[in-house]
Amino acid sequence: MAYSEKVMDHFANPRNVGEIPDADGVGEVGNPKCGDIMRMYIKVNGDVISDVKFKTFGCGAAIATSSMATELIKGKKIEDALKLTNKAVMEALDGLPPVKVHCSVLAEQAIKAAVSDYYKRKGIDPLPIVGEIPGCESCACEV
Amino acid sequence: MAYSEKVMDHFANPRNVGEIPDADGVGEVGNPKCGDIMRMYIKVNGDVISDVKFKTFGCGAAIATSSMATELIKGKKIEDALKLTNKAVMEALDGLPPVKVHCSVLAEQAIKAAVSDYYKRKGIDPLPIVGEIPGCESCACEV
Amino acid sequence: MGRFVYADNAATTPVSKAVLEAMEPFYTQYYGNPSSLYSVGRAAKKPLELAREKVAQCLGAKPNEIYFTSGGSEGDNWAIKGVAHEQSKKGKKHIITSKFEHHAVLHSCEALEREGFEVTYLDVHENGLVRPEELEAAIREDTALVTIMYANNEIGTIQPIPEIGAICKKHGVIFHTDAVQAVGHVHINVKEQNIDILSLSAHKFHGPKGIGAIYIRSGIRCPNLIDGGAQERGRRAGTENVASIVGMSVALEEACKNIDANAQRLSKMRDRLIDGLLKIERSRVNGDRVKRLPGNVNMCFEGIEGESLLLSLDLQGICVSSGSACTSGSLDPSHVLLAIGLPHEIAHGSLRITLSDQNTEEDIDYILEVLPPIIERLRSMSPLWEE
Amino acid sequence: MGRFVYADNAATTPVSKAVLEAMEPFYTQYYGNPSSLYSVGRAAKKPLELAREKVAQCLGAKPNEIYFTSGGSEGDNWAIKGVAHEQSKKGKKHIITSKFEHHAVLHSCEALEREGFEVTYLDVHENGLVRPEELEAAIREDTALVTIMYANNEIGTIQPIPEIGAICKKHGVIFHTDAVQAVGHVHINVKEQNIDILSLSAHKFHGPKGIGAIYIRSGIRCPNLIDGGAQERGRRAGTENVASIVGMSVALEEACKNIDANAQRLSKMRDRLIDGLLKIERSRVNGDRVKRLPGNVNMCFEGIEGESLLLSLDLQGICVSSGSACTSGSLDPSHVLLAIGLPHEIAHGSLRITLSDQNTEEDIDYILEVLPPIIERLRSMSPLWEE
Ligand SMILES: Cc1ncc(COP(=O)(O)O)c(C=O)c1O
Ligand SMILES: Cc1ncc(COP(=O)(O)O)c(C=O)c1O
Ligand code: FES
Ligand code: FES
Repeated sequence: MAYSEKVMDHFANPRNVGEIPDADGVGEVGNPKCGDIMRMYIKVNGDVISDVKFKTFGCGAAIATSSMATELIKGKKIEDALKLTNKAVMEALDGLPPVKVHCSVLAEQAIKAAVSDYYKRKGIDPLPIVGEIPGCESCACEV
Repeated sequence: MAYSEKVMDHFANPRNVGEIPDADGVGEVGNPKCGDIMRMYIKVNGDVISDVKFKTFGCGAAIATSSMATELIKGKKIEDALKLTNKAVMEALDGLPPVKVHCSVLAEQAIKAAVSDYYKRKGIDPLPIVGEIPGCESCACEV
Repeated sequence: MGRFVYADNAATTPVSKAVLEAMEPFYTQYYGNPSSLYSVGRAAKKPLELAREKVAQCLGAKPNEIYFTSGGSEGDNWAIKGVAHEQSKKGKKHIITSKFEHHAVLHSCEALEREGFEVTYLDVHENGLVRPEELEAAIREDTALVTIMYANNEIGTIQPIPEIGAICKKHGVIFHTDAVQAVGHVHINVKEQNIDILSLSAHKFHGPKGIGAIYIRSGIRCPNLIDGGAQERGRRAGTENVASIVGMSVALEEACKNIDANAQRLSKMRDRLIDGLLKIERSRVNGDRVKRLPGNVNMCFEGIEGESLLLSLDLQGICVSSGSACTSGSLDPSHVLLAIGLPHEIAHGSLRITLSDQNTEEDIDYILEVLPPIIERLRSMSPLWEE
Repeated sequence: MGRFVYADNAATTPVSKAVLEAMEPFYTQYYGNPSSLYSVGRAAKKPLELAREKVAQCLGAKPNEIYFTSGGSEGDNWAIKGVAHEQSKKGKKHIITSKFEHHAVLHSCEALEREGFEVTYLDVHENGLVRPEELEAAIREDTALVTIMYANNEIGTIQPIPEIGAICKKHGVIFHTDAVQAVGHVHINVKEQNIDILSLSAHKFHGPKGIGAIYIRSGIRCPNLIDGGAQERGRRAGTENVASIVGMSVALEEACKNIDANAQRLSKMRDRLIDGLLKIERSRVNGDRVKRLPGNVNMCFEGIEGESLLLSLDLQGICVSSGSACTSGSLDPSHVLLAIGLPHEIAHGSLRITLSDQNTEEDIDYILEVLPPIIERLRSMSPLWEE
């Protein structure tokens, strides 16, 4: 198992780390038991994600995928952000070791969770827009 | 498994190799199937073994023990020659590897067989003097 | 990057110069097959038997009780599966081990469970120590084998081996110990400590990888794991890895010669490191602080995850581990830390620093300088950390 | 003593300079555990995977079908015992092998017989070759495994592997071959030849001792022999012997690169040696003269015993063997020579000369000069020899 240079760069110098105290949506996925938690904060301006920040407890890949995912959706329309797949995150990072694929899934889900929260706060049912966000059961690990 | 210098010396320069055409006694022990045959020729003068020669088909230890055994009995009285044990042959050779102990047994037996033959030719029953000479069944090898 | 500090000596160690020099002639000069009768064969056979004597001496065993293996895993598999299969002929199909053995032991036990053996996994409690009285209570009529590691590879706790040996002897049960982490680091005497079978691996004491040995008390039946040629008195087939065997024996001799001096020096360094790191808030030491290997530091820092910690340290030139090397790549937290009762989220944040005689006080200074700010930074990024 | 000629390359080979140089950095520089994430660990992991690719390429396999072992014996045990145990779950408890396999195969089969498996030992006839039609006839509904060596280690005969592979494929039986003597010496392609499992050992082609590899076709179930850590994708536990693995891959690459040139040169030397020695009266070649390894000479000389022959040659600086290295110390004549129908007394008088690319025409001259008088001398001392 070895990380790409891109992964190491995003791990060593993660972009968009932190909190947004007055966030419009906050999503948290993962489980401390499996050793990964991502929390994402978004600020929405119209239909655009004007700012995004994250806090992650997890391995190098978890931190790097969080960082890359925030980069990829920052300034994007919500509908485009929702199209971001874990595959796109992985590709942007020049790949991940097989055991670490789930981290990129987590990043994808964290964004969706934050957007869901945003809609909920606005009184809109997120389900038809964002879809189901699978829990930890989607990964192989036994919690 | 390694041979002592003495063994290698007696293997490389065996003493008393050959035949005695007019031998007074000839004994052969061993079995081609197990890879060792010793044939010993003795010349007897009074009660003394005045000459001895051997021919051996066998491993390095078989040749060396044949050589050493002939050295040890040459010029000895028959009764002393019969007292020669395989242990004495081994000791004179500074030891043998465990799997090669049977070769020294063979040398002891070859002498006894030659002496038996000598008595038989003289019309004397060798059994009370020389004793039983065990055959190949005394060694571990399956023939 | 300033300094380079290798402090993962429980994972593996560099081969020392003396060891490498001892090995080299066997590749190109005395390359003969030690079973061969001619000169270059004999030239390989003698050092092989000398190496066996050295290893035996370091363990208090007889040379003919030592068999060379390809490492600790092979030794553990051979001992456990071999004894179990042999004893099962007498209807004994129960094995006692502990919850935090190395996977070479645990997975061997699991393989036997699939064959119908029953395994008792002893608790190791909060301090990471098996309790002899609990072991004794677990022994049954049909117990075939007790296998308890000498020292744990993650938290370094040293088990009460002489007590366990005495109990096994009293009950007539065969006792195997995986001493991979202990050999060369603590005093071992298989006779005095009533050990029947012991496995060791060279690369944990500056020997090469891929070579080890097993001590099997004479008279103990333990059928072969690897059948074939007549090497190792017919009990372990395969052309002998003479170079590595000689290397191992030189490394072990060196380690045993300096065992007390090394232990004293390392445990001082270890304690200074632990005390220094304990100043970090919400940190803890894992495993008994006294009954532990001289070079072992194992700590947890709440709110952070181990891999990101070790990657951060690597970026600063420090090589350490989180969990054990052979399970990295796994997502599960260390079974060792769970066994001593840590909750999952804390077990994920563990760090193992293992020192060898090649480490210096300056290495400790450097770790103590570099580690706290890394933890602070990772905690600042962690959603689990709220000050 | 004039010359020194090492001509027992089937027993083992010297490690080449290039191989040793490739190994050294992994002892003192890239010594990290390849499972470790930090720099010195990664520095060991990459060459490990590169070595796997090289080995795979030489066999026509995929890298993820290669697992590193401690040598040929381990590979044979793993393949045979593993497949047998797996297949027995489906009630298949019959194994087909030949009468003259290496002991690593034969003794593995015998261990299985003691567990209740049934083994058919195919005849190898006077020329030392298994007959495909006899193999096919031996296959039954409950055949779990066919294991036939690629080339014999004593008499060097090369078995009809592609034919055997095709038959096994047709009948859906798993086919293992012990290719320890063949790899690096003859062209092997596991896919084209329908080989499911193949074991090899590095020290037969100028690699180090104590390291080998096994190819297991993806999809073939072969449970672990050595359980434990997650190395080798969970199928062979133990910290990887990186130095030796890299050494093996370099040696194999070298051997395969020169395979045709070496084969051509060696078989010419071999034939000259055989023809020269056949001039000795009552001598014979053992095994097919055409379907044999390029460097293998195996002959019997009536009236003399093998060990005294090889000791005499050793005194003249020539290293050769009688029987195989791993059975020396045994008093029984070679099971291989008995299998091709030689009577015991002749089988005792065998001589194996095995050449490698490091041998020269001068070596052949020297053997041809030295050997005949030795035979004459031994015969003159032999009670079995009457002219
Ligand atoms: C045909 C054959 N199989 C297996 C082996 C065993 O290999 P190793 O000694 O590397 O275990 C050998 C040689 O020793 C051999 O010649
Ligand atoms: C306690 C323990 N047992 C067994 C092993 C396995 O040893 P090896 O990797 O040499 O097979 C290790 C280390 O890897 C260990 O630490
Ligand atoms: S959230 Fe990390 S594996 Fe389940
Ligand atoms: S005569 Fe040699 S072993 Fe029987």
